[in-house]
This record gives sequence, C-alpha cells and structure tokens, in this order.
Amino acid sequence: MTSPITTASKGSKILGMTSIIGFVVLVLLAFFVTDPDIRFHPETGEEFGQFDAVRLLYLHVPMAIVTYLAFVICAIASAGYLVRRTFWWDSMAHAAGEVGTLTCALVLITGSIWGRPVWNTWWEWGDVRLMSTLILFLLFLGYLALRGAFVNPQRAARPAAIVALIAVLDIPLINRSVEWWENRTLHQKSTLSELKIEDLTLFTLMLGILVSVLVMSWLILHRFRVAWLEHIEFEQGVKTAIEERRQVGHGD
Amino acid sequence: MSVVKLDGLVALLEGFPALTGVDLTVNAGEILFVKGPNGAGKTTLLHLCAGLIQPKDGTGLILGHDLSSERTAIRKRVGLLSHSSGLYRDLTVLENITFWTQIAGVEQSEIDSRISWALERMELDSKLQNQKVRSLSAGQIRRTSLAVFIVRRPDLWLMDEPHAGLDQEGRQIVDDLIEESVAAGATAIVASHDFERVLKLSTRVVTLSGGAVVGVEHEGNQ
Amino acid sequence: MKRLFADIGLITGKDLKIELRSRVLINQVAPFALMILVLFGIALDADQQSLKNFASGLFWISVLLCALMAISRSMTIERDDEALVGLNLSGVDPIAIFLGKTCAIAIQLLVLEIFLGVGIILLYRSEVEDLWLLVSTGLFACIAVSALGTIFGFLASGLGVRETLLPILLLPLLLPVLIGATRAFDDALGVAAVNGWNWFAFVAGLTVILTAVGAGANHLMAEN
Amino acid sequence: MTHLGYLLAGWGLSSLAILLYAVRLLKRGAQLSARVPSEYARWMSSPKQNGG
Repeated sequence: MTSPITTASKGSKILGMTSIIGFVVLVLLAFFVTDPDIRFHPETGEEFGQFDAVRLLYLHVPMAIVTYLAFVICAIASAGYLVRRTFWWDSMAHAAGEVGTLTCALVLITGSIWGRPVWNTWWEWGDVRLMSTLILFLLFLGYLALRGAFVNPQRAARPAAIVALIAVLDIPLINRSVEWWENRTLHQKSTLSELKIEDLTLFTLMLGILVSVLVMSWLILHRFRVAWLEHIEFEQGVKTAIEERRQVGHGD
Repeated sequence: MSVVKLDGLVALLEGFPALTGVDLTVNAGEILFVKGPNGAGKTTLLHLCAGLIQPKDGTGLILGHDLSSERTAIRKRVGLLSHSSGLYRDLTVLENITFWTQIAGVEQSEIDSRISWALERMELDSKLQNQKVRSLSAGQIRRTSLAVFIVRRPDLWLMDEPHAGLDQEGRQIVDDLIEESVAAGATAIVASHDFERVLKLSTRVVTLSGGAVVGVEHEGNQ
Repeated sequence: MKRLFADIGLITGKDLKIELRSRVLINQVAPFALMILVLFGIALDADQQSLKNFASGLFWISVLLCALMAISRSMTIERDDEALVGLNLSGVDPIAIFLGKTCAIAIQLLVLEIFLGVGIILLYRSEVEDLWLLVSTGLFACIAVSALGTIFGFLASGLGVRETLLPILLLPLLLPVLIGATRAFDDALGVAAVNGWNWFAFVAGLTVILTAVGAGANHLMAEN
Repeated sequence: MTHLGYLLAGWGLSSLAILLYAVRLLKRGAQLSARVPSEYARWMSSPKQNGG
C-alpha cells in the first residue's frame, strides 16, 4: 500500500523490466559483438559496404516493423469501436495510434541518420518506403490533431475511428502511387539480403524486433490505461456536474 | 396516447450536462409550455425531442420511436423552429421555401398549393418572396422560417421562442397556427419567455431548471 | 432510387445557385488560383522551360489549395444559419447530402480547372498534346478530391471542430490523386515520357474507391 | 568505429524520445490514478484489489 498508485501493474512491471534488460543486451550486441558491414569488391578488392552504420539498422528496421504493427492495431481497434461502440476499443485505438506516430517519427529520424553516410543523403525523394512512411506519419499527425480538437472524448471516438480506417485503407494506394511515380528505389528488395547475414546478425535483428515489440506493448499498455482513466475521469466529472446542476435546479 | 415520453433523460453538450434527468410525458393534442430561466436546458430539450442529440442516459419515446436508436424516423416527423433561421442567406424567400418543401419529400402535386398556402399564412407577399433572405429584416426572416416550418406539416411542433422578433400581428398568426394545427391532430411544445401569451395558449406548463423538470402546472385555457 | 437522384439534384442545384448569387468562387477563389500561378512563377524565379516542366504539378497543387477553400465555403453555407439541422430533419438520405455536396464542389472545381488550365497555357506556355487525357483526368481527379473533401469537411466542421484541421486530414490522403493526376498531365502536356493513360486509369480507380469510401464513411457518420 | 556520431545520434535520439514519452505517460497515469477511484482500474496493484 505504501507505493503510490500508478498505471503500472505486476504484468506491466515485468514487461518493463524485460524490455530494459532486452534493450541493454541489444545495445551490447549491436555495438560490440556484431561485425561492421565490410565487403570487398570481387575484382578490385576495394572495401565497400555500410561499415559501422549498419548498427543503426538493428534499431531502424525493428522500429519500422513495430510502427506498422501499431497502425494495424489502431485500425483493428477503430473497426472494433465502430462495431462495438465501447470505450475500450476507442482507448486502444488512441493508444496504438499515438505510440505508432512516435515510433514512425523515430523510423524517419533513424532512417535519415542512416541514409546520410550510406546513401550520402538525408532524404531521398525517389524512395518509395521513405515517402510512404512520411505520408503515413502526416496522416496520423492529422489523426491525433483531430482527437485533440474535441472537448468531449466520447464524441471524438467515431470520427477518429473513421479517419483511422480511411488512412489505413489509403496506405496501400499511397504506396502504389509513390512506387509508380518514381519507378526506382534505394531500399533493396530486402535491406537484409545485401548484408552478410550471419547467424549473429540475424539474431541481433530478431532480438531488436522482439525488444521493440516489448517496448511498444509497454507503451501502448500504459497509454491505454491513461486513456481509460481519462475516460473515467470525464465520466466522473459529468456525474458531479449533473449533481451540482440538479442542486441548482431545485434551489430555485 | 403519449407523443413524448421521456424517462430520466440526460444529455450532454460537449462536456456540459445540459439536461440532468428529464421526466416528461406529453399527450397528443397538448400544447405544452416550457418555461425556465436562461440556460435551464429548454433549447437542448427541444433538440433532444427532435432526435438531434444522442441521449447520454435515460430512455425516451417520440411519436412511438425510440430516442436512442430510431432518431432518423423521429426527425422526419417533427418540426423544429430554433433561434437560427435555418435558411440560405443567398437564396430568395421563394427559393428557400421551395427547396425545403421539395427536400422534405412533399408530393409533387401538392408542392405548389402548400407553398402558396404557407406564404399566404405568413403574409409574405410576392415582392418579399423574390428578395434574398440576406436583405430581409429580422421579423421577415422569422416569418420565412415559420413558413418553412409549417409547409412540412410536422406531427410534433417544437418551437423555441416562436414569437421572438415578430410584431403583434405576427405573434397572433403564430398563435392561430399552433391552435389550428393542434386541432388538426398535431402536438406542440413551446419554449418561450413570453409568459402571458403562451399561458393563454397552452394546456399545461412545465418549469425547467438545472436541466430537469422542477414543476408542472395544469393551467392554461383548458 | 428516384428520390435519391432527385434529392442529389436539389442539393447540388441549391449549392450552385448560391454560388452564382454570392460569387465567392468567382470573386475570391479564382483570383487566388491565378495568384498561386503568378507566385510560383516569381518564387521559382523560373525560366520558361522549367515553368513548362513544372506546369502540371503547379496546376494540381493550385487545384488542391482551391479545393480546400471551396470545401470550407460549401460547409459554411450549411452552418451559417444552421441549415444543416434542417437537412437532417428533412429525412433526406445522408448519402444524398454527401453526393449532392460532392457534385456541387466537383462542378465548381471543374470550372476552376478550366480557368487554371487556360492560366498555365498562357502564363507557362504549356502545350496540349492530348486534350482528351487532360479532360478525363481533370474530371475524375476533381470528383475524387470533392468526394473525400466533402467527408472531411463534414468531419471537421459538422462536429464543431476547428476548420484548420481540414488540410492536414485531407491532403496526405489525396497524395495518390495528386501524383496520378500530375503524371497524366505531364504526358498530356508532353513534358514527360510516361504513359498518361495508365495514370489516368489509376486516377479513375482511385476516384471510384475514394467515392465509395466517402459514402461508407458518411454512412457511419450519419447518426442513426 | 566508423560513423560513431551517426550511431550515437540515431540510438541516442530514439532512446531519449521513448524514455521521455514513457516518463510522461507514467506521470500522467499517476496523476489520473490519484483522482479516479480504484475500482475503475482493475490493474491497480493495491492489496484491497486482490480480495475480489
């Protein structure tokens, strides 16, 4: 009873601890155990590759996967809300949408930082994934702005769910159009195929994905609980306001 | 038969509880006068009865339709005269009333006769009919809104300050219209500050305060 | 069904009549569109050749910006004196309201597109190589913009939310339309070696999808 | 190690952003938890809760 009441639970604490330990291990593996990406040209014997910049991918790639995962959760929860109309689904959509927007921003930032040494540019207009991810980010900024514009969170639920679903439906279209727009891409078919995939590289990447999923789950869980509490607080506020207003009525 | 039956209805405007638990029954053929101080919830009550607001709590039946799940059906059958004119400023009086009659789904054969009846009742002469709403006086706009209101022949009349902005003559027309329509089978709920005028007209008076009904008086002309 | 088309016609006709009376589009939006063309010309400090190359992109950006204004205006008409409440009470199918407003915005945008088209031909010296491609792309793209715009216009203004939300909600979603229409125009104006009719097909497909999505969203939004 | 600056920037910024966000969430959660009766939050780990 001594500890302050928070949105943490036993499960979330275990999840949080696991994430932190996993992250530390990931950093150790990514920075000190795995090799840099150095290759030799078969004819000239010249050195080429991503060198140590490859270590950014252990963060960037998992984060991208997690971003898409978060938006898929957001879309499913939005559909869930439209079907069930309960605040549980709305809170889930809100939580996933917000966490996804954060990780999406980080994907763009880490991608840009990685692109500078490897592609020799911070930003590449012709790249499909880069462009689609940026548009995705803007879409969900709009989504969060829409949510923020409502005083009554319950009224935000339906329009927000509709916007989230339209946005997610639009993503493949955006992807298509950008792909045809500039029929070239700097991203390899798979960013991994070009690397010397050793067991250790693959393991580190998988660990990165696992840790990112754990971190995302922790964030969504807590964001969900905050949204849930906000909803309860709003309901309580309404109840009190009704009581107060009734008193006024009978006082006349 | 009750036209309106509200049971513990709570309605929010954004976060604010405009209605805090309204119990109210209105029978067919009644002219209910709703009075109360500003901010008592009169306007919200009328909007709720029109099926424009999703109730937060409580149950309600309007003209036999459920207030939570069948609001589309309710909307078709009620008329709402609110503070705003509900008109298009850049269209003329005649264009406005024609549009609203057509969009309400009035039978093609009946449209012309209904429009000329409504215009005549509200004493909107042919010179006024061809003026843009933008150029009318407040009283003329009110008459146009009333013409749009009566042309639909709603079963339940919801009127928010129907006399506001009208001259003596206009007010008398409104009173006559309400009485005629009720005699023809409609029901009316009128919110107003004009106590004396509505008292003469009404069959029952309820007082709204703090978003709830705090008093019912059976007085008026019956 | 007959009732639906009649209602769509009524709402579209009403909106167009209001536009003819108030001339907001002609007096305010069209000069704004012209202004954009001139501003681009000055800001890019461009020689004739690069303006010609950029013409289709600048054309469609202008259309999108003007569309934002047209959508706002279309919503203001319904909101100023709460005419929207009347529409809701009239028992007209929400789909008719959606399609009616969409048609009205699309027709107004089409007029603007013609105006802007003449603008780029005169100011940027664009040369039309494939008129039909130009016309069909212009037609379909403006329907797509109007359909999605109407939905988000209702979303952003009908619910009492600030109108400044409209651009950020709408523009990213319209990106595929912008890309498709720009590329098709590139071909029609002979500035890029792409297959414009493929791009037109893409835009037409988008139009169908976005209109359907818009109608579906409208259905969800209309309170039952 | 090559590209050390880029590496630190990428990993650093990301960790920092997530950390700040997490702290903000926890703070907000604690604030709200204090104001809302605990029966509405099943996850809250107060001993009373385990009885039911």
